[in-house]
Amino acid sequence: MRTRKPTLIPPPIAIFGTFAMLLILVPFIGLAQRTPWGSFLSILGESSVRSAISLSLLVASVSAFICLILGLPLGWILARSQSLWMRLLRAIVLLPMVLPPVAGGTALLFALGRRGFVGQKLDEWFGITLPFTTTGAIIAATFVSLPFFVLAIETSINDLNRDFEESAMSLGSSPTRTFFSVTVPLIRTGLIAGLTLSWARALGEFGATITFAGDNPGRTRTLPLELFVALESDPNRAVVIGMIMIIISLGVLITLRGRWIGQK
Amino acid sequence: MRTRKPTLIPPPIAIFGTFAMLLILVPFIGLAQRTPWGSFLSILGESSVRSAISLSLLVASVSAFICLILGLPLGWILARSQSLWMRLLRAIVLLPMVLPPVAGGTALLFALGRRGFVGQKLDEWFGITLPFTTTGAIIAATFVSLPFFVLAIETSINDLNRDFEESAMSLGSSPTRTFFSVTVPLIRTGLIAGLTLSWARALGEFGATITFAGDNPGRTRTLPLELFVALESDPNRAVVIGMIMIIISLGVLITLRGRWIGQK
Amino acid sequence: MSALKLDGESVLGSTPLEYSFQVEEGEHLVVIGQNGAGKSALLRILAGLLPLTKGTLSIGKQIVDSPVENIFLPPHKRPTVLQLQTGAVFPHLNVAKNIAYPLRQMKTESKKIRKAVEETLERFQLSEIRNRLPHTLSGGQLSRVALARSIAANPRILLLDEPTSSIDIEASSWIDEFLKDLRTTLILVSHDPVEALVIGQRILVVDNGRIIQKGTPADVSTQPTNSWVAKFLNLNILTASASGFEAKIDGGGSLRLAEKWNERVNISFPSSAISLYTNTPDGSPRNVWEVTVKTLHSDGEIVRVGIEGPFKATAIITQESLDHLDLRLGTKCWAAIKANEINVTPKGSLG
Amino acid sequence: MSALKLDGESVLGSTPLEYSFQVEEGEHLVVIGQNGAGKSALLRILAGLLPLTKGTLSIGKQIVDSPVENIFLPPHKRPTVLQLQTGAVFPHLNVAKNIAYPLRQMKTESKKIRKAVEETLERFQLSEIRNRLPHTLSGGQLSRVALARSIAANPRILLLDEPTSSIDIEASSWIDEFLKDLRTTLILVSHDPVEALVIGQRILVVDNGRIIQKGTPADVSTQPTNSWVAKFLNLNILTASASGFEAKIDGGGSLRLAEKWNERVNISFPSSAISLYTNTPDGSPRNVWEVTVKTLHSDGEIVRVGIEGPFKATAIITQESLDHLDLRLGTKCWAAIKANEINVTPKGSLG
Amino acid sequence: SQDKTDVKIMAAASLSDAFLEITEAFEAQTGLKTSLYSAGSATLATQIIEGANADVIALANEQTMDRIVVSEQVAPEYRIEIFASNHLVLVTPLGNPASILSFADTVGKKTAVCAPAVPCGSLSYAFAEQEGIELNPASVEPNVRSVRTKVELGEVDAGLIYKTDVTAGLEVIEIPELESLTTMYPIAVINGADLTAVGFIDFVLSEAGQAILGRYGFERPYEN
Ligand SMILES: Nc1ncnc2c1ncn2[C@@H]1O[C@H](COP(=O)(O)OP(=O)(O)OP(=O)(O)O)[C@@H](O)[C@H]1O
Ligand SMILES: Nc1ncnc2c1ncn2[C@@H]1O[C@H](COP(=O)(O)OP(=O)(O)OP(=O)(O)O)[C@@H](O)[C@H]1O
Ligand SMILES: [Mg+2]
Ligand SMILES: [Mg+2]
Repeated sequence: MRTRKPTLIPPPIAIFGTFAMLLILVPFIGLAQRTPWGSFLSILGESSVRSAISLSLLVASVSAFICLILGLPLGWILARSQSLWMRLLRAIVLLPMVLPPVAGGTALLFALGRRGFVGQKLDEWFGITLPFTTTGAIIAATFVSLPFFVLAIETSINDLNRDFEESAMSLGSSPTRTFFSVTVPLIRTGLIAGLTLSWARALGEFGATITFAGDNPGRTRTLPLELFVALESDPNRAVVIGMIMIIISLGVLITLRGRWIGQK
Repeated sequence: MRTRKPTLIPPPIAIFGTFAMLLILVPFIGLAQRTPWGSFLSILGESSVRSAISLSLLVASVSAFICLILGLPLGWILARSQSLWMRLLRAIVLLPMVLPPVAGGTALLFALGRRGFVGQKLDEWFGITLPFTTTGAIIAATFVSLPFFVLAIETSINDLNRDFEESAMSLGSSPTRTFFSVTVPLIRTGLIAGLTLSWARALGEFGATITFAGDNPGRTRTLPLELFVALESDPNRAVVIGMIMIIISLGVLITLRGRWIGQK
Repeated sequence: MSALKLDGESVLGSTPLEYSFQVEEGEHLVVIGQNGAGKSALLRILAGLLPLTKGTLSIGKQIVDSPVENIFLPPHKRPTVLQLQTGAVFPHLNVAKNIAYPLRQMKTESKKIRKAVEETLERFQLSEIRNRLPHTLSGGQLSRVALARSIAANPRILLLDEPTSSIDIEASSWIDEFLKDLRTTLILVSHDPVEALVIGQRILVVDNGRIIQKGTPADVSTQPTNSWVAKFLNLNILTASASGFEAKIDGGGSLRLAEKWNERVNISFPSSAISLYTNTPDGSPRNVWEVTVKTLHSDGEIVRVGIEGPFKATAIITQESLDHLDLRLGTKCWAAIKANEINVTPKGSLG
Repeated sequence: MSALKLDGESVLGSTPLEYSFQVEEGEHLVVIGQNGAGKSALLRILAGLLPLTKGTLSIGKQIVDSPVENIFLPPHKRPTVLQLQTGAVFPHLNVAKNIAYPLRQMKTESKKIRKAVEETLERFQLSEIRNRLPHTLSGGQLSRVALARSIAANPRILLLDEPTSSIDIEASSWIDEFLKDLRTTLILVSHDPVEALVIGQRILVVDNGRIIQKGTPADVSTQPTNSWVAKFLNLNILTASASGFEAKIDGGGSLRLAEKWNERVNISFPSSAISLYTNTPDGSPRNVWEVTVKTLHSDGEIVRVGIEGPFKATAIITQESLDHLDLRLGTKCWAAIKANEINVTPKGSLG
Repeated sequence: SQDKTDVKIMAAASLSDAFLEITEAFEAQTGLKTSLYSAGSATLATQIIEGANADVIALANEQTMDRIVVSEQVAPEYRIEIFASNHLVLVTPLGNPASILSFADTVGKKTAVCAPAVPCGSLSYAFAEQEGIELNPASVEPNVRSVRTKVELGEVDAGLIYKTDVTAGLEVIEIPELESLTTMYPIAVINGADLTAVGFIDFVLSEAGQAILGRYGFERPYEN
């Protein structure tokens, strides 16, 4: 907005806000303290870790992209449709968050596994099986991160002043064009928040992935799975992998979100 | 807003939106199909399940409330502060999402456990140990769900028209009063979304809880822990517990969110 | 055939709305009325943002809204463009892109779009701020962008909701001129009497969700339904060709102006600015002409006198003056008006 | 001592701003200027929403903004209330609660708050919609709520940014009256000449982020710096006690009115409505009085004549008339104005 | 599916390191290509029951294998082999801060054990009953790993974990009675697998395979 004196943070807000920040920060300080930094570079250099990093980035990014394509329309419908059914749908959308990921992965197997009521048909008709493939890992990650994205979009659209869309339509823009040329740009902040949330959630996804997509180096073994395996055998290695995840996501989030928000 | 013809959903939006809905819905249909409904009531009647239900609701609700108290100020600070450090803090806030919950739980132990650099002091000075207590479970749940809440708030505040706050201040309202009397009511939609997300996330929390707070019936054994143990030993029982979680959360979400949104 | 015909009902919250009127092709209709009367609601109905609950709305030959027949043409398919009272300039597009927006929707060639945008920017004095985003504009600048965008859209029927309310007087006076000369069918909501009379070929008075009066400015101003309307309309408007200090009124007669003009002009002056005399007056009023009293409408203490000489006009005088001058229907007398009382605006040219 | 004194600079985007002026306790200052001139920016500086980059702003004895001294009093601690151009009525509070908002901030007793809110609702004709939420209000109703809220706040210095721009003429005319009589120090931005002259005890003309003229309406209107200002100010304003058709002007003289009044009134008429005669005229103008020419300012084709009789006024006539009447400084002549040209509004009473 | 591996092996997470080495040795010896999937035993079982396309499955307990058998996913023409065994040990954090020298010392101290529903838990509870001690753990964990984490970090004073899960961050308290309570690691061929799968099982049971398992702390089955 306009130039102004830097906002002064009122004391109560500063105190509680700092406390919140500490709650988040302190565990990571704990993690950093316990990190055997000496072995950091050698673990980072391992080819299995390298491949897990690139697989993780791929899965998280593709999954965030799918969230965008599928979640944007769904968020719009949930925000705009006034039918009573929407209340139920709105609650259902959140279910993948409520169920622990391992259980979510099991549900995915029940539906999309080779014996699942949808997976069966996929296999019969198209010869597609999803478990144990990168596609499966992406589906698992998308399943758990879609709710965040949809809710972020729904919220932003709910808060939108309808004047702009009404004007656009009166100026001759069809509902679809209005959606892309007015609604989407105006909910930009919410969209970025949704993308960030779903990307971050997908990056950290473990339970549903291991259950639905299994653990296969190079295809489904993302960093969280690598971390899990390490937890079983070599906790120090696990800590290093955790630090790697943290550093990567900090890097990505600072660069991209900083840029997006900065452009505003 | 104003009365109008029910919004027509443009076809491409309807198609993609339906697809998104299916991606979320289908696994739950799979789950429902496999549920041994015959044993549903008997499992629901078990005292351990009952106590897990009430503990889960307690932990999720208290944790959502803490998110509100801590996350609201933090979201405000992140949205309003223009310092360069904010870019880093904004990324850090998301870290609990990025790290798989088990790793997050380990980090919590490193910091707040009996030997953790903060936990040690808590133990020495106040005789407080957090692991194996309900407080510990609440902390674990809050740790993993705070990012959603903070991001929802930050986004809403970013989108807020500053005219209202500026007017409030010019009308004699201090920054703190303005925050509570103008900012908070105006970001109501985002606030509710944030509460919903963090409540749902806390309800489904498993990894960080088991790692940090352990599994102690009546104190830390929430539904996801009950479900996980069942998954290891008796999958049918696990499916029933999953259904219980789904039904409870649908009930809560439909009732509360429906009411909140309806009031608008 | 009328350009637009509405005879229907709707409701806004708990306010019932009921309108019945029509607009001819190319006609300029001005909607006036108190705050909350239902002016904006009327435009929303026409644009398709507020559906009818009863009755019919047709645009040209086409029925566009009729609940009985289950017809409802959505806003983007109607040949109307509604400029909302808030302007609704898109916050994510700069000034030039806002203006280009409606043209983009019509699949106009990009070259033509560029040209049209350029012209519009020029016309509305927005060239300097063409690349600025809306949040960096002043209130009046925003209003100009909104209006420029509506004009650039060039629809068959233009619906404007108080477009000049925060525009400065100089700009709003040429904008009014511009709108007056627009050949598009225009429905304009206004709180400004001068604007209403300059632009309005017909006036629609709305109150309480209903139309309480409709007619030409002359009709409405000589027989206003209530004091609010009477107060609103207190102007005479003429068109003329000016050369030097003289303006030749279309249809006959001429008036002396305070400044030199050499073009087609619009002339306006308050009805109350006309003085009536029984003998030729001598003084600063430069314009004196002979008239016959054609109508007399008394409203308690003031009287609206319809006078006809080389051209028609309405004079407002007190009952006392009327008695003193002993005016009756058919009385011949002198009308006078000072050159400075005459407001002149060029016709056709802008800025 | 002045109520407010500003001598400083700031910047909005790339527009440099520089203002220097002061306002006396209880004075009413009207800020006029073209769109984008920097009127809103000026109010934002005064309210503390836009800090100075140079110079000093003091309110009463207190320096409230001075970058050199590193003083900056935040908005809520200043005895000012700024009504933004957008109104900014809180969307989550109903009409009554919006109006109560500033009173709540002052820890007024809730009984007193209730009473003040009740009065304000009544005065601004908002009682019927007191429980409605802003999104169910019309544009003009919103403006009324915004103004009602600012008035209820009752600050030491009231800053209003085009408060009546979407309010209907009847309401805006009594609102102007109300503001005129307000004893609070008032700084008002307006595009409406009548409003500016009714309310403004002094006029500040802003252009391009600077003050290009300041002075009393009389000063500014007799010697406008440019044609924009000249066009803007074309009114005489007087106060009087009316009884029946006669208004006794404060300070001497009287004018005949078109309607009966029996109270203290404000009287306004366009400068161009005054006709000057060398001999007593006979006709519908009910008001004729003898005057002496005191000032003469020619602006090409029109002349502003400062006349003094029982009261002072400005007449605008053409150069041609001037030559014809052979007016010079000191010439005695007759001034005439029709009763209908005189705009009368009651002083003090409302609605 | 169209992947080119000859043997797809699923192994419980606790076996993953040992099996990685075994598969490498197997590939070296036979020239066949293998791929290894690991997850918790229960997860693997669910995956198999839901039709996962695997040839061999090696689990950390027999109960879970029973689920697969019940679902008729195991090739009936081949026996389910027990290829390794494991037993519990009592561990304390480094330095043994609670000075625990015997199982009886854990009474009144903070302990962590596996939940009775999972194999390591049923062993723990069976042992406690055998010793006549009532377990009153601070936490009943769903798996060995989380018991270990709690002991390592000193959240509890002692815990019962598998011998193979002991790390350098723990102290082991020698309790001979524990060695008799073992858990068995079964391996089986899944329906539809070809003979190479049997070959892999044979390799695991061979001297070379057993040597690798031994290096990771697993004991040979029925050794005692
Ligand atoms: N955030 C900003 N960034 C850049 N320029 C700005 C910004 N805000 C306002 N301006 C410019 O500053 C100048 C003064 O703006 P201001 O709002 O004070 O105008 P104004 O006199 O109130 O005009 P109006 O009558 O249209 O309301 C304008 O030219 C405007 O475009
Ligand atoms: N959503 C709504 N719910 C209830 N009442 C509404 C709603 N929107 C508008 N109204 C009411 O409908 C009436 C007509 O509103 P409208 O906006 O058409 O007024 P208007 O004539 O444009 O007034 P203005 O001159 O103030 O803009 C008003 O009384 C208003 O309060
Ligand atoms: Mg309106
Ligand atoms: Mg302004």
